[in-house]
Amino acid sequence: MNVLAQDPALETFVLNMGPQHPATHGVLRVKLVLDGEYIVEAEPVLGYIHRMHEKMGENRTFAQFMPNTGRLDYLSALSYNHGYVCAVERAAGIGVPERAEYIRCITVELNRISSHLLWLGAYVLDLGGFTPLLYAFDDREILLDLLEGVTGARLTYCYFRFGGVYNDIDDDFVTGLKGFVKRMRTRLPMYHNLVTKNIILRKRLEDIGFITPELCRKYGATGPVARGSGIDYDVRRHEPYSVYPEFKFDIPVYPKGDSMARYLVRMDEIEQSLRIIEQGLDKLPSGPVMAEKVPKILKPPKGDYYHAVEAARGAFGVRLVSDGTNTPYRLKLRSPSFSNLSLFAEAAQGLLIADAIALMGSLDLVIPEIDR
Amino acid sequence: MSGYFRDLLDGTKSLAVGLGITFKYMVGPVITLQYPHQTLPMQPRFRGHIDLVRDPETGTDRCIVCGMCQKTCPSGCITVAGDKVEGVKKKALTLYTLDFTKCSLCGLCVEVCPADAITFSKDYNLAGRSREAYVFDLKKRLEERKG
Amino acid sequence: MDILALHNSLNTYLLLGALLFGFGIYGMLRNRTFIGMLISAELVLAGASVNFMAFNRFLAPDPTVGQIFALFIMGLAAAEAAIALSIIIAVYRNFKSIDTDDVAELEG
Amino acid sequence: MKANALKQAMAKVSSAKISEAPYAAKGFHLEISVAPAEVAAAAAVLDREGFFIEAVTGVDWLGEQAAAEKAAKAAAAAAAKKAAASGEAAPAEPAPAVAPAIPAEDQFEVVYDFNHYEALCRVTMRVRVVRSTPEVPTISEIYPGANWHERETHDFFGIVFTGHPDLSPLLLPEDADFHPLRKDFQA
Amino acid sequence: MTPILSPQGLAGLVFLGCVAMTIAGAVVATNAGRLIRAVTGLALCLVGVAGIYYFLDSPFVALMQILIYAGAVCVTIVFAVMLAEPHELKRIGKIHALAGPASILAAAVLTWGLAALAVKTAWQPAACRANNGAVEEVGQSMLTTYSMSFELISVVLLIAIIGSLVLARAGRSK
Amino acid sequence: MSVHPDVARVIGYVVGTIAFVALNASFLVWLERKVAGHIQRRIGPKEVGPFGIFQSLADGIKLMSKQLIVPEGADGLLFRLAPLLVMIPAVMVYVVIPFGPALVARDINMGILVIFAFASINVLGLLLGGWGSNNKYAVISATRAVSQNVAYEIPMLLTVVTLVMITHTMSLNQIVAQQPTIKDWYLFPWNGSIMLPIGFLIFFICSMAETNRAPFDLGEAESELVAGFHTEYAGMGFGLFFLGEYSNVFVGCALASIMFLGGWQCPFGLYPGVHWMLIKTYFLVFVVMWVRWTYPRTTLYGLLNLSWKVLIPFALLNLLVTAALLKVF
Amino acid sequence: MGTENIQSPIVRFAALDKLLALGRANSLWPMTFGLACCAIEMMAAGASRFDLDRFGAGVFRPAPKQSDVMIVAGTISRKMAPAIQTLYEQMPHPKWVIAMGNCAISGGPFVFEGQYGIVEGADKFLPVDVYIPGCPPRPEALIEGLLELEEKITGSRRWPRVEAK
Repeated sequence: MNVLAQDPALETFVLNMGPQHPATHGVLRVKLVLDGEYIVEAEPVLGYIHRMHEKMGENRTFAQFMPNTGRLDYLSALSYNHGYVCAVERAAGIGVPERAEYIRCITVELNRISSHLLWLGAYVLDLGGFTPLLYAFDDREILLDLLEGVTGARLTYCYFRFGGVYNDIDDDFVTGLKGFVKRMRTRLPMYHNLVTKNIILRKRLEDIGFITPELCRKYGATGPVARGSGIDYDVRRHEPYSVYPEFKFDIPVYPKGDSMARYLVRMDEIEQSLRIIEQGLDKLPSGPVMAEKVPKILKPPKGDYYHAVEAARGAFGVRLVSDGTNTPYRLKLRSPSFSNLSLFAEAAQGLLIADAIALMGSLDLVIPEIDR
Repeated sequence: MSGYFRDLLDGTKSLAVGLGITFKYMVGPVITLQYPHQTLPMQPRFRGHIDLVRDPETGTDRCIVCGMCQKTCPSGCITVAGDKVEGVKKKALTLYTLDFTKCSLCGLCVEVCPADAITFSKDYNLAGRSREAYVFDLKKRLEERKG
Repeated sequence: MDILALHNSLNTYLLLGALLFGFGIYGMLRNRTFIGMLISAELVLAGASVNFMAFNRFLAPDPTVGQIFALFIMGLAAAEAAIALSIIIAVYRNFKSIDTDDVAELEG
Repeated sequence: MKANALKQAMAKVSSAKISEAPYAAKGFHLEISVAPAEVAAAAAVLDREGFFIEAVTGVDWLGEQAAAEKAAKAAAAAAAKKAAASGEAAPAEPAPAVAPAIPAEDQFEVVYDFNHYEALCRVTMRVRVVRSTPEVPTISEIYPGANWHERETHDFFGIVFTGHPDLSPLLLPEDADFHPLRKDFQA
Repeated sequence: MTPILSPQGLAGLVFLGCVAMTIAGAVVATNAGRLIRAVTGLALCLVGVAGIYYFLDSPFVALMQILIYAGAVCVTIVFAVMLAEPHELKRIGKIHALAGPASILAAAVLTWGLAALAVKTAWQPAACRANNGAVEEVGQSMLTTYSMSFELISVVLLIAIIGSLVLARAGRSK
Repeated sequence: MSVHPDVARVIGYVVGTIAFVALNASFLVWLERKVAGHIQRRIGPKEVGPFGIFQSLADGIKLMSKQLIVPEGADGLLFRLAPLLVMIPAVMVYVVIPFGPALVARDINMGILVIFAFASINVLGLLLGGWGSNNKYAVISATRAVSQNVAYEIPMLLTVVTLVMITHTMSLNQIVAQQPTIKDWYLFPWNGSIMLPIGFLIFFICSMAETNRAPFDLGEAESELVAGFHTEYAGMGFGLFFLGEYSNVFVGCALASIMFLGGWQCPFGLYPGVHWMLIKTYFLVFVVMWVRWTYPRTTLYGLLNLSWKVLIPFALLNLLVTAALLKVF
Repeated sequence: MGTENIQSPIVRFAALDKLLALGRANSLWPMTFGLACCAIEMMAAGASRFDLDRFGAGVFRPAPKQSDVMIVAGTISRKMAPAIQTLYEQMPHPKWVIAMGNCAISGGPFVFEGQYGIVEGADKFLPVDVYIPGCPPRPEALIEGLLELEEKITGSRRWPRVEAK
């Protein structure tokens, strides 16, 4: 009808979401170009919590970098601990006793549950429901108490060591964990009744925020985001490490690619993690939790090494370039949320603000891990 | 059309179920720990800031001033100083400061200590009005704890 | 004059109606934007309604007539507002202005 | 095998050198080194083979030249010493086979990590550029996900990805003009 | 003089308040620099008019006035202001030097004429009233005597709705 | 000078109504926090006074003593006017609510209409507040609030019209008088139309949506729009919006209990009075809170879908069925 | 610190001041504002087990205009600092700042020679009232910090002191 009216630039306005905004889970900023409430263009702006992890990796020893890995993604710190120690162990050729590997897997899965629980709560909070967040925190507190009993910290663990774990688990932990698994089995149906089946939530998630497998591949999305698009990719199964081959567990995959699919993937993962924990407790061998011969000062041979683990948000990779000294020459941390967020701009086009928030929440972002 | 009514019915049912769940919790007990009135016992492995261990035999610290903790600390928050004491093999500790505001509670110092002279304290509820209050003189703290 | 008993006199209402009408005319002449003119038109209608209601109260043999007229005027005003506003929006879309003169200039 | 298929497909890219890496020790299966000019072509091959992009990053090899020269000198000195000790005349050809090639200038290395959703095949692609004019063509048109990775690499190393739509700082402040992961960076 | 602190006095006071509100609203509506303020003035004026209707023994019309004018028409106009003028800072343009005084003059003449007419005329009240003008009667006659106009009004409204939908939609690309 | 008793009564009602609105709203705030707390298995306000009952008082004192900021570029007049435009109608509607047989400030025979008329001004307040703040979030939120209000006014009025058809009166006190015991409540299908329970449901949902309560609190969706139309309001400006919201919730529930649950009448015919009115209303208010703390928020299109595809058809059906039944019987 | 710019009230009675202080101290609405790890512990403190709402401090407001206390929970990067400053300036007086966690106090573990990205402590650009050390501090410590702030506002402590064993 009219050229002017069809030019979107004339009817749009820019809305700045963040850097302090309740939906961005921290300090992400998203520049939205809106036409009414429809998003014409979304541009995430990063770097508000850039903490120089990679620089710090270059000027401290291998062991001294451990605490940093717990602060990359503070919600599943142990996965990142795990990825880092695995990479260094691969580089330095350190073996790990089996008991330690089991403990690692158990605690990592426990940490994954706590991360997914927090995501569940925060996601429903994004969608306007406050109560499920606090129910999720209930469960999480029990879990944090368990982990605190082992690792001494509630959130930013620094528990793994090259060649093992810091200290052994005790019977209290085992009985507590069994109780927790039992409790979670009754709580999960409650979450499904309260949240998943809720018509309001279903209307907000179903058929909203599609991500195609091709989009995942082009942007390198991993973890629940990829699995919610029907990509059967999980580092634990695909590229087995630690003692994961010993466990029977399923990789939940939902082919639809909408927000609901990603939601269901994570809910199912909680269940699978419970299975792994149970099996781990059953199979837990006795023995030492530290390898005997771990050199005090690590000097991996020259070259570069890569190790990836399945963190709560996707594949976390560590690329370690060693020059033969006791500090890494270059330490690249490949964080899953970085790739997962990068597809947001394309996936959010044409959505309403409210739907974009449902989409962003379903990516499960932890900003410090993106900004590193 | 039947889909419309099924949706309506299912939706209403799901809403009622949700209300039922929250009502059950509402009449149930609260789980709040009323902090200043009630407290949690800290777990044995809880990591507060580090503290010097008192040697039950000598009644003083066990530190041998080897400086390992200072060297190992990723954030450089430990400063140790000691004097050579005649006759005894180990050095005597004169100063042990911990800048807790830089600490990341990684526990590397405790792990590396050859003399088991430091341990985690159970101070979990620190809060104060100045930043300097958290640069601890651990030797002094040890002495104060005696009294 | 009893200032507190003004509400019992027909003239008060008629004067008020005339005043509102006058304000409406003034606003229509003075304003250059569509919306401003629409607002003034509403004032004119309000002035007319006040007159209707006043006559209805003081003079009419059937006191429902004026009320019904006032209600009809409201209905018309609402319809008018809706139409006028959609025209304004359409004009704005096309000419990026709600200024009456601008439209005239752009029309050619 | 995905690795073999990739090797064959990569044959079209003339400068690509593919070698297999010991997976258990290194954590990746294939190493490809490619000339800067053919990065996009190599990425297109990977794209056709269905790989997804994991990460792009850089490594600053500052001082490599000096180290290599030193090593070469040491090797030469050792050879000379050996020659002197054996009493024979110094060999006419200067470079012994073991001596590393001395790069003409210090270099940046851009490392691309690719992976495959179905097959277990991690691919590390390396590109080397000189430090003075660090320019690599972008692959963000082939892999839009590389956009941010390249921006980040530009932030940290100052490597310019030619053809990139927007190289403004991603993680660093908007007005940042420093490249913190360069080895000669001083805050 | 009616004493202020009596029911009649209080009513008179409230009436004066309504008149003041109406006039103040009208002044704001026609003279405000910003459209949004003009709408606010209009809303104020119309609520004042509603009060006046109340004094004219017609609470029903008064309430409908508030419901329709303040609640619907004014809100619609505010909406239009928001949609059509995002840069509210731009003031209403200057008018021609003569336009101001001319419009004042024209309006004043009209007002004066009407007022004179109103005051000069000797109005004859009706001898008897058919009914007391309650809501029931209004409803009755609306559906009997005036049913034709009632229908017409509803048709007009329907056309207005459809028309505005068509007009407002036409410009959208999606 | 002697004061005419009517004048004294008017003054008494004005003062009493304002005091009741303020106290009631702050009580509701406290109740909301308590209900929310217990639903979430925590305590809620506890340390300020017994059971934390003075919490709202403390909040009020604090809000009143906060600095007032008019944001840069905002229209100062509108910005200050908007909270009043929300608050004044919210107080005005209390005039016609019958709390007891005689406990009503002005029992005019068009009570329902008065409430709807004044409630409609509320929207204007939100709109002007949002626009006056010169904040994009506030503007988006205000437009949302208005489209929501307009959409839900239709089914709500249709339901009320249906009820008025049954009761033959718009006077709230008379409607209450028609429901002396529990079996006469207009909630039940045997009192005029089989659609009455659905009518109640529609009315209740609409009153939640009209007062911008969760799950319809799109205007204040903090995950999308920070704090919605009152993003820029500090101190008492915000406090007035807050009080206005709670006062509107109370009015909505009071209206529902008057129209469907017999208002101040005792369900069993014993001791009617203000206490029954309060019990019924507070129960409905509690349900509103309970709903708020259970569900996530809808989206704008979900909300409009509900209104246009579910509520309005059912309200129309309600109207037609009731009209037919009234004609037949 | 945070109270120096309040316009002086017209009536200045000691009792009124005290009432004001009590009102303010018991209604400290924090801003929903998390930077990093500590934000999760801040959420935990607001959650059922520790329940900040008992002290009237559970109303996390998303808008700075309506909040009284800014809990700086996490590392402040140089890119974020101006935004934090703006947010602080948008808060109406009286307002307070709590630096939660080591990063907010001094930059914490992220301070090293040659660091280029973070601000070493919130008190470099904000008037911090209460410091809560820890990495991250437990929720109890945050409650303790709020109680400390209340003590600072009212001048006395209404709650028992808890000695860590």
